[in-house]
Amino acid sequence: MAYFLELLISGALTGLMYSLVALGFVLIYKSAGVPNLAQGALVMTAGYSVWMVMAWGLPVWIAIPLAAAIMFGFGLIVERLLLRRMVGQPVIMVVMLTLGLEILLRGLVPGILGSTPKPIDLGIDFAPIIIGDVFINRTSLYGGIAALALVGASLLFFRTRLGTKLRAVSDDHVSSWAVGISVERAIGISWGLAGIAAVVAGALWGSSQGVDWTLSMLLFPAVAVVILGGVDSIPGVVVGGILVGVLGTVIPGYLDSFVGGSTRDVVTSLIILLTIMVRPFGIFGREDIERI
Amino acid sequence: MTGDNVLVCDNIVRRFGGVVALKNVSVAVRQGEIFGLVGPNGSGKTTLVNAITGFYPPQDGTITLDGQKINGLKPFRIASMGVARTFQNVALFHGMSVLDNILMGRHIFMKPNPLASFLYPWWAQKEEIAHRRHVEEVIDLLQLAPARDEHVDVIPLGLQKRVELARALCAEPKLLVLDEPMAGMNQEEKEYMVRFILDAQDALGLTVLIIEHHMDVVTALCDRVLVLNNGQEIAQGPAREAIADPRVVEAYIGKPRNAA
Amino acid sequence: MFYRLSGTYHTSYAADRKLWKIPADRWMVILLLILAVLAPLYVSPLYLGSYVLPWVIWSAAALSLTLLMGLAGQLHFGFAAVMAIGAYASIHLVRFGVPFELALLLSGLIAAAIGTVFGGAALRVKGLYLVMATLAMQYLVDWVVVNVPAISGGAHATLRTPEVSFLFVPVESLAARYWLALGWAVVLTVFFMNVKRTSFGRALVAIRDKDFAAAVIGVDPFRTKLMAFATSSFMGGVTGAILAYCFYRAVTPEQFGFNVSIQLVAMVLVGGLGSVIGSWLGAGFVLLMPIFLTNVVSGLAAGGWVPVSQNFLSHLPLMIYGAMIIGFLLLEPLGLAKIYDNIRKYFLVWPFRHARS
Amino acid sequence: EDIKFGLLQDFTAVYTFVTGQYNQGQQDYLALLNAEGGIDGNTVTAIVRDTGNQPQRGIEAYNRAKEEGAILFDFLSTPVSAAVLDQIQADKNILITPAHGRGDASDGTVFPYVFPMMPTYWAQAATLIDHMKSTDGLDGKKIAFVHIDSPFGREPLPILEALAAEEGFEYQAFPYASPGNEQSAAWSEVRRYRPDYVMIWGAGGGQAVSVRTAIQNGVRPEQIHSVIWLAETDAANVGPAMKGVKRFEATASGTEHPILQRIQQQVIDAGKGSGDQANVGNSYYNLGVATMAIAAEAARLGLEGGQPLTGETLKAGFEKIAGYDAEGLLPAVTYTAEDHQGGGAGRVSEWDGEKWVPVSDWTVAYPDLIRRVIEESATKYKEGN
Amino acid sequence: MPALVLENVEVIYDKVFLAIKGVSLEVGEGEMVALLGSNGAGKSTTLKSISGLLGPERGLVTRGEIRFGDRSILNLGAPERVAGGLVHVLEGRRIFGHLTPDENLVAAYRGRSIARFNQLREQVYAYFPRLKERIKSKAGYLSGGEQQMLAIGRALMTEPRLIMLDEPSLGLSPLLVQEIFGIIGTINAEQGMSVLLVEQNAAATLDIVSRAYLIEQGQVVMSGAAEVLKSNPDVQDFYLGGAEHTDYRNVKHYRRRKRWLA
Ligand SMILES: Nc1ncnc2c1ncn2[C@@H]1O[C@H](COP(=O)(O)OP(=O)(O)OP(=O)(O)O)[C@@H](O)[C@H]1O
Ligand SMILES: Nc1ncnc2c1ncn2[C@@H]1O[C@H](COP(=O)(O)OP(=O)(O)OP(=O)(O)O)[C@@H](O)[C@H]1O
Ligand SMILES: [Mg+2]
Ligand SMILES: [Mg+2]
Repeated sequence: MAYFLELLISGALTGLMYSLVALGFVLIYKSAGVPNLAQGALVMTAGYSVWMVMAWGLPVWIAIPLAAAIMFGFGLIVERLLLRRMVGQPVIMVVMLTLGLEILLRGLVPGILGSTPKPIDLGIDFAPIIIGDVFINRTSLYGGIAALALVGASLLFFRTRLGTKLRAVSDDHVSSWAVGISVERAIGISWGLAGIAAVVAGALWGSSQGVDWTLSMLLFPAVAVVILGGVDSIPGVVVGGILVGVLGTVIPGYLDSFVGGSTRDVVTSLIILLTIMVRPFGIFGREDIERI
Repeated sequence: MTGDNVLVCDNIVRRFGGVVALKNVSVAVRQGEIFGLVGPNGSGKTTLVNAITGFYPPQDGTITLDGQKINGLKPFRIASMGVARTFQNVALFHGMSVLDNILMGRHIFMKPNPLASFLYPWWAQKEEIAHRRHVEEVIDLLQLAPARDEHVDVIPLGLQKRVELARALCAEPKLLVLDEPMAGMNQEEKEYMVRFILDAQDALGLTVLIIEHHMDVVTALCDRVLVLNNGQEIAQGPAREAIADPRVVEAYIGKPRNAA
Repeated sequence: MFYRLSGTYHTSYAADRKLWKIPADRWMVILLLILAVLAPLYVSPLYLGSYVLPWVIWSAAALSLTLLMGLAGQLHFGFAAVMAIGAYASIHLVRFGVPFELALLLSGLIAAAIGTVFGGAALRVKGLYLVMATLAMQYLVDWVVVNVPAISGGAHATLRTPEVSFLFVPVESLAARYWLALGWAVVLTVFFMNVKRTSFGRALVAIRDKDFAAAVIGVDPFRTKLMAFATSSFMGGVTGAILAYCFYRAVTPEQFGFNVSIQLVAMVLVGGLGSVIGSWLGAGFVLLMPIFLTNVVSGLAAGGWVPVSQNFLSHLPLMIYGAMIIGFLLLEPLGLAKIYDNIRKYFLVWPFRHARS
Repeated sequence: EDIKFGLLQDFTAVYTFVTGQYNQGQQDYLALLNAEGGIDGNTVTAIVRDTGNQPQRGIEAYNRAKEEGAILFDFLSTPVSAAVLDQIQADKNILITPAHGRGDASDGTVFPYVFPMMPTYWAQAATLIDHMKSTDGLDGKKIAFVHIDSPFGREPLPILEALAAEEGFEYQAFPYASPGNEQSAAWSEVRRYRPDYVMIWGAGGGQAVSVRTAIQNGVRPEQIHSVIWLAETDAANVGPAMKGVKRFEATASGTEHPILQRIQQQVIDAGKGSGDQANVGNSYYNLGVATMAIAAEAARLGLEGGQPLTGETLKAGFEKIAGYDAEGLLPAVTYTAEDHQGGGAGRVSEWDGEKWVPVSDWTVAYPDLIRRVIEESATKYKEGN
Repeated sequence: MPALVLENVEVIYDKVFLAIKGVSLEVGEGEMVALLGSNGAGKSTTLKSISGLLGPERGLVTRGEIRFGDRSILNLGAPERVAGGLVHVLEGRRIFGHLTPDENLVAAYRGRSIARFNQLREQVYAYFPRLKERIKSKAGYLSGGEQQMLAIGRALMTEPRLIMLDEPSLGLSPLLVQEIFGIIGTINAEQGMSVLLVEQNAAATLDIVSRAYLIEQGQVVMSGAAEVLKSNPDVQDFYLGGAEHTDYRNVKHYRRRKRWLA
């Protein structure tokens, strides 16, 4: 029972850690209407920038906001240099652009800053929190809390007028322009925000596995989260994250020793397939409006 | 001109969530007639047509085509039973040329399969060419020849609507359903379009169900009309009479602003 | 100007349906084909074996995928898994004693069957969701291959291709392997062009463009999409087998991993969706560009031209490659095929600047 | 005359955690060699290229380097090595697969041109087991084997299986999904298994996660024994908690060995180093140095067969190496026509918070068992796979 | 002083396709002007060149000059033109389907003052009381007429000095067409807003505008006061349906060519 509880809790927390990555994806989708395949690379870049800033000797509580500022600026730059020209183009082209960006970043950042894993020390205690026979990993716990906080903040943000404008942009670029919304700025802001979310994700994941390009592979679990929760749903990030994390931990926790292999990715894949078959738009996702 | 009923809708009900888009609508369209469907925006005209063509199967009521019950069938089944339609918001295949779009109308007569495309034997070629002949006839009928090789998304809306009509005609339907074929056209183009519909009806012996907001066209073209409002019938009968009904005038036509 | 549309009028429907309506195009295709067939005679083994051969095979793969992505509009991010199924199936079949020719066919059918099951599962959805469903397929197939030693070839997960001959010619020498691959790629190319001009291809495009409008003229969306998945997976499966026998000759799971799927998608997109010429150009670009850049960069480094670290140098091709993809999209979003088309159009209407004015 | 080695490695994908330092060590050693006059007057040039761990690019890079005259190749990538294996043998060129690639390639009768050069994963596992035995005995003990779920991760299983019977211990395997950045489920299970020893078998970032999660689950650092892929970068990553963790090593680390001293003087101080100075003396750097030292020795002996050096004479040179220890950097290695592993000696070292300190001598653990496994597997390969 | 001036504007799509050539027109301050023409004549293209929305369609103004007020706007981006007081109601409505009508209005409001926003919103709801009833549902599910109202209302939220409407009566019932034309007239009269109206419904349009331009195949072929145009026999034939009621069943199959004597 304690084993089950432990798997449940650590699964939920791990899932929330994935949510951190997923959140950036949703932010961009919800406000620019683009599935951002470079979100993983953004997390990697953020991880590197946290490491870089800390390597200057700055303490964590300055380093993270500073890295957040860098990444926000980076988001703005991406918009200015690249996405600005793509307004009104078919989504698949923009997706492809994000793929190109992912490749570029994966070359550029480790190329300049080095490709051996870099440490980030957030000063999180190693000793787990122990309740009964249940061990809880502190990094994941803080990650989970950070995820919930960021999700809450994002929810509030989309209530504001700026948030509404961003949602309008995701609906229709051209008509947003026609009523004077600066699509460019909206996209810039959404990338900037995704960059900030990436900093939190990059710092926490980087502190546990080291910062190198493999951080960008977090995209896949994150996208699974997003599919389950709904691509444009912020609460979906939490629910989807917890589900992916819990199922991907609890089931392998019982199954792996029988199968003799890790079944986590199998479980995740099956979750995705089932979601898509049963509820194509995820738990909270919006359905496409198609008037015939 | 009148004969048996081609299409009979009996007590159709269709809801979307809380909205009842059609409330017990009944209608019978006779062989060879042009039947108009009018009513204010959002009154359920397109929904009725969608119910007939299988997109939004009615939750209650029955639809029969030539005596066969068709509600519950998938759109492509209904299509192959002889119902063709056009859409309110032009629904052409924008990745294709005009010609290919119209050729698509012959789909129900072809049996596309990868193996045949792969080997592409001479009889398949002959078949393609035979269909092409038919298509060219329709192109001639609708005077689309100059635009034949254009990409559909660069030709003007009026032409697009005509292409859509051509695509529907190529299926040699028993019942042709037109959803606002003349929206966005000027006088001249409207006249052409009416002419085309009449010509097609003459040439192919069609039964037509048409939704239209241009009253002059409706009165000139339709034998009978059904007027819907809020998903309910408010008048039905010969065009001029139904449109003169005070309820229809109040809900739909409005008083002429300046009688001049 | 020899390369002109003017003066070429069609007097019969059959003529209008020709694949290459302009004589100059026809001649060019024939010339290219002859050059391609004779390549082993004048291309050095290095270039034939490590550039031309993989290019031909990956073009076939890109053609298979673009049938699904370009014509039918169904995104597929797990196509490498489809190819893996074909590759592994063909090897095990041959080991089982099935003649190679038949094994190729069967491996295609097996890939088609499995590919269609996953495609079918995903048919209710489009776009990103389909991407994820096919990605799940990639993971599942990967997992099975890695975790079932009987499939992957024992503890080292390496499976060597047995010696085979195709129509009594041993698939052994580089030239023989090249011709087999070229033959398959040409077959696929012709097939693809036939599909594009027949009702099957039109139905696929119709489903892609407006599924409801396709339904209303009698296209069964479900069946058509399934057929698209089946056809494309068949093509991909056989291509996977060809890749195994003609190029790698020893298969490992990494050869069909997730990043390979992504590369395939990039080939299709960079080339231009649904285009034959685009598949060839896109495959060449995505496959050869990083290699080319690596060689250029290391050449420069060897000459002492770039005084930077080894780490930076080795990442440079990745950066340039990413930047080039981005550059293409910014300058010509419709892919290499569109660039080709623009150039061609320019000559077609030369000396005029605009098509209608 | 110019001897060319193709160091066509993965700088950008899966092996980035090691390639940079490893390749730097290789290049620096070659620079030293050339600065000291080369091999009998022949200089050795490295052809360095990135393969991105893609078999396709590996094949191209191989063909190109072959064209340029390279006779020895090091891909430092299991899939690339596997993809070129057959061709390289057909071309009679040398493939070295130090610390990666297939273990059965140690059988020189089946793989005449492949040199694993150093202890295979099987030998590594055996050495670790042997060390556990030497510290506190193995009878009735429980070993948790936590590994990445891939062929590489599963490689030691037959050794564990065989030794468990022989030594009377119990073991259980705990796989985690690749790439290993998240392993909590596996370690929750490990904790409940209450192992006496833990063996971790992964690479890259996953190793730091393993150590971290192990410690978080109450495993003491001293209990943790790692495959060769655990180095200074991982220690920096995990932090002070890593003190006490043990790993297998095939070469010494640190800068106090004569070769490294000379590299420092003649290469680094002369400004001819190929990378960040701070890496000199790191485990992976020294591993790279050792591979090139052995290869150079082989080339020297091979040249006794006359100029120019070819794959075949180089192979002969390798097989003449006997008792070479690179001035103490290595255990003495001896290659024969049958044994391309070079004996399989290794040792265990421990992280003391600053550096790796050896805690055992160079030993060859369970040589008969290892040889048996190698031959069995090689026979299977010969029979068609 | 004219609010909007186009001089010799030429637009090319896709670098090759010449859509309009040398279009010149003027809209005076507070004036209501119509742009008529058959399908594909280039009306929408003209409007897009004014509002700066050609980019996404790969179109480009290659020649000519567009001035709004006293400055050239050719180099401005679309949002800046809106900020300058120019708004374009696109053909085919294109409201934000996933937003509610109210959010559509919020998204279009550019200023900061909440009071002003509420005032504008009330004004829109006063013009279009129907919208208020559907305030909660997603705009994508509104009926065609309601969406058109929302599109116009949304444009009004930007406080324009000139509003351009592209086929506002498209697909609307006769009653709604009257209503919308009435409201356009009211807006023009009450707020002194200039209006540039593209319409197919020439009869109704020429009733409310003061001047009109006739555009065919990318060129302005006729212009003048509404009355003058109305009495032109060609305009009557091709746009107004000859006399008031055409006998559709007996229209000629082939017609004489248009011959514009602009
Ligand atoms: N897919 C749908 N989901 C929810 N509601 C819908 C859907 N389709 C139509 N409706 C609702 O059903 C009602 C009838 O719509 P319908 O499109 O049939 O009107 P219409 O008579 O065709 O109007 P118009 O003349 O504007 O085309 C409207 O209130 C509309 O909002
Ligand atoms: N994106 C585009 N690419 C290429 N050609 C285009 C594009 N958009 C429009 N055209 C062409 O430009 C010409 C003018 O089109 P425009 O949309 O301005 O006409 P319109 O007068 O508004 O017609 P409608 O009444 O159909 O709305 C047409 O011939 C059309 O085919
Ligand atoms: Mg309708
Ligand atoms: Mg228009």
